Amino acid sequence: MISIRNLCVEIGDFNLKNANIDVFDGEYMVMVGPTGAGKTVILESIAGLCPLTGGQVLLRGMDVTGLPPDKRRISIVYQDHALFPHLSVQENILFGLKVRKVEKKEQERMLEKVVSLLSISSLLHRSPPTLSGGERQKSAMARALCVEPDLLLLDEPLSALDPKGREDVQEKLVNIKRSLKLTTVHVTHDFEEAIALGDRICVIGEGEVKQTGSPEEIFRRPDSEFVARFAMARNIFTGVTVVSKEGEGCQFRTDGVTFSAMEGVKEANRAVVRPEEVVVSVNPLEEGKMENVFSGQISGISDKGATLLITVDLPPPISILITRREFMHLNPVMGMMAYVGFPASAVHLFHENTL
Amino acid sequence: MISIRNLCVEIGDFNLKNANIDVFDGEYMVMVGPTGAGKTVILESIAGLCPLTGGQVLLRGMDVTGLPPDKRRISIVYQDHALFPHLSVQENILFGLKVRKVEKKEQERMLEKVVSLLSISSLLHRSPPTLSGGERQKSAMARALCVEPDLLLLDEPLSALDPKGREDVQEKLVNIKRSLKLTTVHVTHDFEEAIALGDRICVIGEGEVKQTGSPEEIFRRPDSEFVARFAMARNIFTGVTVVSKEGEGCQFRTDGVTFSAMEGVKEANRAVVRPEEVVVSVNPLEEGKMENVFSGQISGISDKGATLLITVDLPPPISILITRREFMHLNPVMGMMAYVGFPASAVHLFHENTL
Amino acid sequence: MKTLFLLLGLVLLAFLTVPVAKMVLASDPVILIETFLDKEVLAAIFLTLYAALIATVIGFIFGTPLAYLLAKTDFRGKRFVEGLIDLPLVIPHSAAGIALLFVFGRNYFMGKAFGAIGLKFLDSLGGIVIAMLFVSVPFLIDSARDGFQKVDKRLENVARTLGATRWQTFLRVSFPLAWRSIVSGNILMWARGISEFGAVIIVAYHPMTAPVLVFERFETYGLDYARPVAVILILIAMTVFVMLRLLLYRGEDR
Amino acid sequence: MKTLFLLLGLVLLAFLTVPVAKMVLASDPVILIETFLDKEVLAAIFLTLYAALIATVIGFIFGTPLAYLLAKTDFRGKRFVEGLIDLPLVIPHSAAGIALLFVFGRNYFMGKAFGAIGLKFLDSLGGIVIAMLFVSVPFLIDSARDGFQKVDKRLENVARTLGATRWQTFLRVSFPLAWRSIVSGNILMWARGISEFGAVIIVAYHPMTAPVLVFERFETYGLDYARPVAVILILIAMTVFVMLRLLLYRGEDR
Repeated sequence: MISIRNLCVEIGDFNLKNANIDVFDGEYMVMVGPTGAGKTVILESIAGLCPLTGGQVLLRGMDVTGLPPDKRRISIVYQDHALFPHLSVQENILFGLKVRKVEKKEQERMLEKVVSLLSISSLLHRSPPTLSGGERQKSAMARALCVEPDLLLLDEPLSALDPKGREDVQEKLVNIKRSLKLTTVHVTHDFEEAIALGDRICVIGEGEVKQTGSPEEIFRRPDSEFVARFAMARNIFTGVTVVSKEGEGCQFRTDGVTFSAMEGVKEANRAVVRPEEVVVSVNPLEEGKMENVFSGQISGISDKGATLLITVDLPPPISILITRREFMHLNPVMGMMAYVGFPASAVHLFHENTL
Repeated sequence: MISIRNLCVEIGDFNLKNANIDVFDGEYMVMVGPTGAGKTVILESIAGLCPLTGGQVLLRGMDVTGLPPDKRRISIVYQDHALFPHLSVQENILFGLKVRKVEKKEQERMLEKVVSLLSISSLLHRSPPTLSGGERQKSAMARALCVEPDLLLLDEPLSALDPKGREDVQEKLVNIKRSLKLTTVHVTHDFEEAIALGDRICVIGEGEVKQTGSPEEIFRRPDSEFVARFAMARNIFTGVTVVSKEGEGCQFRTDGVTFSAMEGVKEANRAVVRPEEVVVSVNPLEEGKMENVFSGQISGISDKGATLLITVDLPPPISILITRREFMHLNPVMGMMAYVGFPASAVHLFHENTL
Repeated sequence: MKTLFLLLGLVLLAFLTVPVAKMVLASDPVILIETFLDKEVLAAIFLTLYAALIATVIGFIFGTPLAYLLAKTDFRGKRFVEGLIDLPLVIPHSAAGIALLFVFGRNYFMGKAFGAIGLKFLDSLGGIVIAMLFVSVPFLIDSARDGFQKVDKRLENVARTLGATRWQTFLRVSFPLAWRSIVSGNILMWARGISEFGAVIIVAYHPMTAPVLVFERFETYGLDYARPVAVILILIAMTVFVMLRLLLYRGEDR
Repeated sequence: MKTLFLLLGLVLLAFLTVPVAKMVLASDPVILIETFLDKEVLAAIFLTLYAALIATVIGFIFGTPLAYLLAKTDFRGKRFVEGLIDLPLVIPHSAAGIALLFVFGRNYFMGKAFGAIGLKFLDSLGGIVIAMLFVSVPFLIDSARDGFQKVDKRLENVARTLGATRWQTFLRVSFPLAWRSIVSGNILMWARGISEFGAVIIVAYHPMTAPVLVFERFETYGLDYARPVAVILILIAMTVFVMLRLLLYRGEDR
């Protein structure tokens, strides 16, 4: 397990305060946050490449904070341009074994292993500047794996690639995850990527760790507005919680309407309803099937191609994500009356500190 | 109207051949293509900022190919960093009027107009390096509009912005589009952005114009594999067309299954079915409602957060886009039997040149 | 590794600074002031500063446009031209002085032409200026070129589309944005001009510039008489250089 | 605008090249060959090339580590150190020669120390080398520093995480990637060393280097006798410089 304890880093404008992150053995952790949130700096701190202003990094219980990067057995793969341009792909991959003076036979064995894992045997004698983005990324991954690290750090491994390269590299990442069970920390600004790959997700923003949990947790049970917005949970309502008498379930009152929720959260002042969990119809919805049924005027239709967002004013506006198939069936028009419904389980409450 | 006729540009590796594009007066044209497709070069050619190896640019019927950029009345807004750093925002906005020696009163009138249109009155006395990305972009747009151009060129105006800035700037773009009815060419690599903003879309790729048409056309009736892939129409089948006897409707045969389509295309050898137009169910679908009904095994489930992609092997694999709401209702499991259906109108045929 | 590198680096730094520092610090202030007030020394220093200033102004007028063209346009043989500009860095300055005399000397070509309008170069202010210009203008051109290169092409493009002519774009965008590098190039050129010796001594032994005076005193009276003049010259050159550099760097985070 | 700029630029280019070209082209090949075979000239040229080479080697050994530290580490007073390195560019070379004598002269400090082991600097090869080193090592340091700065920090980071020590990272990544700039700096330093005149003439009038010989012939016999030596010196310096530069730029698109 790798543990980051009270990590503090200050570099120029960037300032990270008291970050605590645990990554379990064999886990694939995706750290996600907006561009400029300092994700690369966190990776470099873990690898020992940038000076800490405070905190510790523990690798399998051992404090490695004072160790130089070459003694940590932590490999890093940068977003782009990180292959040695003066060496061939094969020399790049063997770099780590050569500087560690591993014997020739062992070098060959490891080379063969990573090359077949990443299917890059045809690239070995090419020079990095002649490679495509995806080929470069795979070569850099091979180089990182060749030294058999205890921890693999991936810095936006898919962001600089075109769709084709991205698909290919993503597939290789899944391969590695399945076959090596290597502890991995992958940082990205792309929430979809995090959902698709992460065993767990850690959201970074505004210089701190905002929330850590399973994709499901982050996605459906954000505990701050920042995470909710980042996870594209468009419908965030401000209001007050009224615990119902029976003790099970509770009510959330906002802007003239009241939602039924499953579980109460102490002093919750925000409710989130994900736009893809809401049903919209031009005909009245069957009561009883869903706890929350409202009607209102359609005040917005935004086309995203495969999907569309419909906004209905309850009066508080609520966005509903529908596919084009549903859209064509529904055929909504601006200003038209529409009925929306969602179960109590779709309402997630949390408490946001507002000063 | 602006017409680009047989435009050829060669700069370094980049090579654009015989591009023909027409943009009508007051139209908002979005030019979309992968990164590196040379979209910026096309804009610079239109503005007269880069030498052509062939072709003409016609502005309202007049050949402007030989005119220097300062005589064309074409404004360009670059993706980022294009404000003059040594001038305040106000000086930036007035730059064009000052060099044209427009009188002070007129300068003030125009300044007020663009400032209120973009709501940037609070920024006027700030220095560009202190602005956020969105503020910079709005200031650059104000500067471009202040000279009342005949044509506005926007180079990836939203790509460098964080989600908040992007929403703000996109709203301003819609404002400009509505209130000024200015002929605009907007280039982007983001297909969703193109769909959301474009009156028409022009797809650029592999050094040529691939297809031009309404968003609906590009999205649902691509005429090449390149455009189909770029529009994320995941299901592209290779096969042969068999025109049915009655003359209305036709059949497309691929890999053991036959699709019914609405309209035949001569020698069509590709069929596209958009993943969001397919219905998937674990129960047999009602026959007669849809022309194409199949069943097969679920061979893939890919989580994208708000939406998921389900792959069913017909035998040829077909992907279906569903929302999380539908997913929870369906509850599919890998290897399970599933039924898929889509109307004949969802099958689009085209002819792909294969050499 | 750092220790070894630091050690090697410090030895070199010491080699570069100790002689100068020792000479300056070991000088008797009274003798320095006396030397400074010596009419011959004062005249030489004034002449040096003045001639270098003229050379720099000429270099600025002719060199800035060349720097702009090298930074912003592409043409066949550009690298060749860049090589030509670095020529004075490579040519021995005494040989450069000979070459200049061969064109600007009384009996040659330009010398005759300018002689007809009363301007002579051999042993005159004019000669000092051309010698200084020849050896120090590459510093100005290189620095200004770097400055123009750093100006984003897109800023100039935007200015053009907004209606600015080439001239307006140069005056309102390129030049102001490259200003720092241009000033820095001017300072460096001036400082190099002040310190020029080899080409100047050939073209104009008289009137005597300060570096030539140092040499003359050394040759005629020996080290101890040359030293105070050398110290004063070094102090002046360094003060000007450091002051202007600080002024320029202030507020810039590099 | 372009026309005016081109005109101004061409005037300056002509000023820089015509004197040199005219002198070279107007020389009688027979006299050139005769001069070249003159024992005194040949010895001076050989001495110049040799001394500049030694200075460059010393500069490489001590200057490369300093360049690396300046490029890759941050410390208080870094800008001050950078200023110190540019000192020799600003100080008049005749004054620099005096300063060097003041430390390395027979009766001074280092002069005495080295004298004890039989190494003397005044009027000797050793003196020529330190004079050349002093005035030309900034060129090497500046160029090597730029080269190291261009090496992506992340490449060095990756090397470290793969298990390379600081030394290995320097030898296998930073140095090979900065190689071009370092070689280029060495060439420039060598060329500057060959052409040095002001500092050398003070520290070591004898044995005579080629630039000093040009001056001496000019002073003693006049322009016509100095010219062939100057031409030969210019030709040698330029040939070496151009050849090595072409070699270096080949295959690089800048």
